[in-house]
Amino acid sequence: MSTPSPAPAVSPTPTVSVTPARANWWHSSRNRTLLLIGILVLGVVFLFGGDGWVSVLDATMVWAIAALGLNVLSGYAGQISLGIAFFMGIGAYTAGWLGGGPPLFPGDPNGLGLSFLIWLPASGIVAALIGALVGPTALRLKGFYLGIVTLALVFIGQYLFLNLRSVTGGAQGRSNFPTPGFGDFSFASPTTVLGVDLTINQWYFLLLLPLLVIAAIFVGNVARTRVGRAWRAVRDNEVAASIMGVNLFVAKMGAFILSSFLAGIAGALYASLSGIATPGTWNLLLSVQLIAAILIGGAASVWGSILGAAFVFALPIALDSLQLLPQSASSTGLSSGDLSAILYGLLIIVFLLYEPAGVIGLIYRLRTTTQRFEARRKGGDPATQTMTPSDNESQLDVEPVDRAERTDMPQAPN
Amino acid sequence: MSTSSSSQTPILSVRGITVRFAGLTALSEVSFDVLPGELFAIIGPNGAGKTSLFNVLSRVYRPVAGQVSFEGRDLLRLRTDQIARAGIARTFQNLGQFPHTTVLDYLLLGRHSRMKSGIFRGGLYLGAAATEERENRAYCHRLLALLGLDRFQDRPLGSLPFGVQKRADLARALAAQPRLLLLDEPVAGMGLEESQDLAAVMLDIREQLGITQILVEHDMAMVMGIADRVLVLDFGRAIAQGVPAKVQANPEVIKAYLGEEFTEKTPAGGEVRADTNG
Amino acid sequence: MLVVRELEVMYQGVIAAVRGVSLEVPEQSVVALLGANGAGKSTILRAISGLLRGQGGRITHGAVEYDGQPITTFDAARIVRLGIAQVLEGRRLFGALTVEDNLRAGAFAARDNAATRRAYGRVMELFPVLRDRRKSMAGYLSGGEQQMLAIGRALMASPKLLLLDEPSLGLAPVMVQHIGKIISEISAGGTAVLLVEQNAQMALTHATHGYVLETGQVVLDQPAADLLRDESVRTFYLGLHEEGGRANFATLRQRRPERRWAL
Amino acid sequence: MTTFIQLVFSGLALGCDYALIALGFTIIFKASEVINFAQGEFLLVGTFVVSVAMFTWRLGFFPALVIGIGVTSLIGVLFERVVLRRMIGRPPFNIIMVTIGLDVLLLTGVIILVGGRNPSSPVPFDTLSGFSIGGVEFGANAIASIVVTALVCLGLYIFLRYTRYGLAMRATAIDQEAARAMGIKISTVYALAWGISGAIATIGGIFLAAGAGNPSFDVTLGQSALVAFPAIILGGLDSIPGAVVGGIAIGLIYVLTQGYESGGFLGANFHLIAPYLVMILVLMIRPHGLFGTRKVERV
Repeated sequence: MSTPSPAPAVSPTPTVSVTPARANWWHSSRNRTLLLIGILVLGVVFLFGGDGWVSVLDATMVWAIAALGLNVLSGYAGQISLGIAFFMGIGAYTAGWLGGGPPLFPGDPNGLGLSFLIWLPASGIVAALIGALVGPTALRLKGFYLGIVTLALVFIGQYLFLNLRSVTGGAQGRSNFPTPGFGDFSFASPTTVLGVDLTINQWYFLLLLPLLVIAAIFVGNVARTRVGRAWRAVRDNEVAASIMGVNLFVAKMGAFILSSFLAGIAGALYASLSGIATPGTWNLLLSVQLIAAILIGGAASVWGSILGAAFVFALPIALDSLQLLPQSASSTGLSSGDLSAILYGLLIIVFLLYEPAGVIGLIYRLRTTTQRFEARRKGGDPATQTMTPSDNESQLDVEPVDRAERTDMPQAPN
Repeated sequence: MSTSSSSQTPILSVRGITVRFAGLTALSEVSFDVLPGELFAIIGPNGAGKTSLFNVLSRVYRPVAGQVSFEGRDLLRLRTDQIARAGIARTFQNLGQFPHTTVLDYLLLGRHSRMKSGIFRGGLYLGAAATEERENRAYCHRLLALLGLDRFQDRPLGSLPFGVQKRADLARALAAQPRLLLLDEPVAGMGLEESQDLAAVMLDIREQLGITQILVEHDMAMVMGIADRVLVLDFGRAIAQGVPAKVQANPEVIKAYLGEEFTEKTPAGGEVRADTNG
Repeated sequence: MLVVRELEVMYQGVIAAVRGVSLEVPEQSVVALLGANGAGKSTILRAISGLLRGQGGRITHGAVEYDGQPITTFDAARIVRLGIAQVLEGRRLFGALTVEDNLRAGAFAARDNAATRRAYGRVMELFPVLRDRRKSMAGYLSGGEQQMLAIGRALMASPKLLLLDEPSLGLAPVMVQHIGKIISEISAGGTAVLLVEQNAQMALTHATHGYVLETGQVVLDQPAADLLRDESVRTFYLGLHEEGGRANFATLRQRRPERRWAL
Repeated sequence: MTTFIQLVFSGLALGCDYALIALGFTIIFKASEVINFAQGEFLLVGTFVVSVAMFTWRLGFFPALVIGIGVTSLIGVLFERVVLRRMIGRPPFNIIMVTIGLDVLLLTGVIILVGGRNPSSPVPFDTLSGFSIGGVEFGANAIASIVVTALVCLGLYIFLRYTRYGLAMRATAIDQEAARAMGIKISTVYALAWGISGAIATIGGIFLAAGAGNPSFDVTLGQSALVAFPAIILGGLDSIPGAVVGGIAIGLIYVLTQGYESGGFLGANFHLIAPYLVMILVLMIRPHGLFGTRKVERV
């Protein structure tokens, strides 16, 4: 075999062509297109889909914020965590304590009744602070050990939520979580605007969509710049990353804190939306579902987090609504809940086996395939078009990213 | 380039470094100086301790004894990640640690210690953070063009031929604008043309950028061809150091590489400096 | 007995570790495979023994034949049963197991107890030290003892061909000589040896034939005695040679593409 | 004092169940570096099959046990062969998740078959039988679980120490490539590990199901196996004696805290987190557990 000569002869004075630096998540045309399509679809459902579907979208957007948080820690920074449910719980109870009103039921703890502008950020900040507190201990550990310590965090959380009755309401739960609003206006009351009757769910939608977009753009920007690069380097090889100047502690703690912050916000919104939470709400299953969401959607990808949340949380409801099977689980035989559980278990296995980059990787791969097909029809493979004839084509041919993977979390294109 | 007899102050000074793992001595009392702008090579048979020495210099291993000073600073007091900021960059012997990282991102990762923005500023991507990102991208583009890597910039490392990956790794180390560059087997596994090409880059770096380079390499033809001075390790000990021609003729070195019998046919070593014990 | 034809090996689909190597190991011979680190020697041994798979490596071209039978596609277990045993570089003992358990593991592929007993007797004959240390953990042996155990473990499969990777690595000169003698004894006992070595002197003293490898290609192929005399071996190891296909790097200082480093 | 002895005995019996569960994890981890999150559901499936065999098909305890062990081992071996083998070399996170996927499937499968009712606990002795000495109750099944755990440990020891495949498993756990060079088939070793692990899970499951004299069990049985995590961390993921010691220690901690927590300042359910707190404490001091080995990361 001939030795490939990868480096072209360098011209005496290199002509430096500087392609525009596209670091901003928003500046990628693909992201903008996807975002616009997304908003369009959402808009249609919002206006014509009926209240049930809007409520499904609302919940999905909350899960998507939580999934973004988990993706920061596990997808980008590569730290296995089963503890996201714990931080969601912290956020929820912080919101309840700061923003909650008088007890709705006997046994409900009192709330301070503070403004939405305080309790929502505070729920993220308190979760982040607790993340900063446990982080140094947890992040000393790696791989499975970290996973199991964060598993412990979920159980410790449930114990605390059960016993700190003055904030959580104990075993029977808390039902006076605050609803967002400004002054006299509340997102939780149906109102007519410009002749359109907006339901509570639609009002929540108008609040949650911008919040999700902000969170997505923020995470996307971090991921594309200095800190995000450091996270991925830490995920891929800690020693090599630190030799390149990445402070491992700072990088991991940053991811842990941002992740806890987003989880806290999501927890607060979830509690506000559903109006009740018991200690059992923040259980291991919740963490596992979120992990499934980012793996099915696409690890280390903003779109993956959002699509994954839709797959894991909205799909079962969509299946339910088709009413193919009895809903009840009290008799033997297949119920619709069982069907979605089976589907979800199978999806995890099938995606991890055949498309570790998740749904977003699948989309990306389809796009590359169609592009290649198009290009081949026009003559010439885009992957090799730019190569000089001396290049060894077979060696330079692009292998799909997900196939080359060996040592780390699959990374979907952003 | 002047050699060991120079009166220049060394940029890196290693004194009596000893490294042990579970009873096994990987390095024993190794001492040497590297002068500013020098292309210094470390050679030795398999298992002689070359990579261990590199791992001491980049603070991955902690020696049980000895000192290392870089530009007058005590290197052993720094954390691994502070080494980059102190002005030392290193290439890796094994590639494939970052298969999904694109070439451009890899170079930007190399500039990590030269950049500042944190989560908050990066996430908002306004003002200083955006400017910093743009400027650093532009810098990396120029470096890529210089090394003939610009057309690979958006390709994940894992999809590139070995030689290009090696070159990208060197570019990543250079992106940190180091004053000392540690090259861990830069041409291992490469063909002749690729090796020569990279050797030429090393000479350019030395002459035009004035960056001091320390090189661990098995390709003797290359080492002897381009290095200013050579340190030979065997069983964790420094058995010789000096200019290539003298080291090649040193009987200790020949013995270490070829075994006893070959030594007899070698002309006397002349004035080779052979510090057997540090 | 063993014929390797135009072997090409790629790692991870991108790194060409071996680029068209052909070599032969006749019955009962000792063949030395020399070359610097990274030249592809260990890769060739792994390609023969079927251990490439699981290391991310793949034979992309060429063939390995053993007693006239192509074995390129066979898995490692089948190749061991055919009579080819490999001693990996760095000994790779089961450190937490006793010497005896290491030897038992070596006999895993052996077909009958009688053969295992014979092999055990032979190993004890070759390495009497191991008898005294039967019950010790392999990890606590000295470097030389570990190398003997590694060789002994491979011999427990009663191989007809032994692939030996860097047996002198990290050993003191006296021990290197001893291992050299053992290699001669093994081949005298009817087992051919394909020996990968950095210590050219030791290898060529005991070998019948030698190949010198450079960046995955055979550059010298001669009877061992000739190689031992040949100056070119020396030059390969010490980078002295200026001809023979390898261009002189020293001239790079004068002749190299001009490039202006303006950043 | 009577309470204390009673609690220690119950803790020991429970600890033996945990030890069996932990052994199942450890055997798989040692052979293939996979943490099997579905281990709890192996327990559930095994116990469910034994229960069906005993109470629906009216088989005796031992034939039923053999069927249960057969089914769980088969699921383990199939999963290894069909799924895990293709995941070799993938990141640990993905491997954990694949086993979680299996966990969901197994759990749902049992839920569909069980429906609303709880299956009876399939134990060799009547759940209430036993004897008492000086006010301390010694349940027959609790004694059986201690005896059986001891026998399983002994059997495992003999298998690993004296048989050809036991040696192959130990060798593979230390150095996979060197083992392959000896002609050991790694796939056989993996299949063996999953088979043994499934068998042990079934045995652990039936005793855990009977627990403190429960006549029936529900589908959350698998979840209670999560307590084996602190046990294996305590013992070190890759140590077989560590798994046994860790399991017994966690059983004792669990039962003793449960026995003494009522009315205390620690609040409700402290026993659920006590094992985890002990685990975290151990990890703070020894990040690789009490008996585990440290891995070196390389550049």
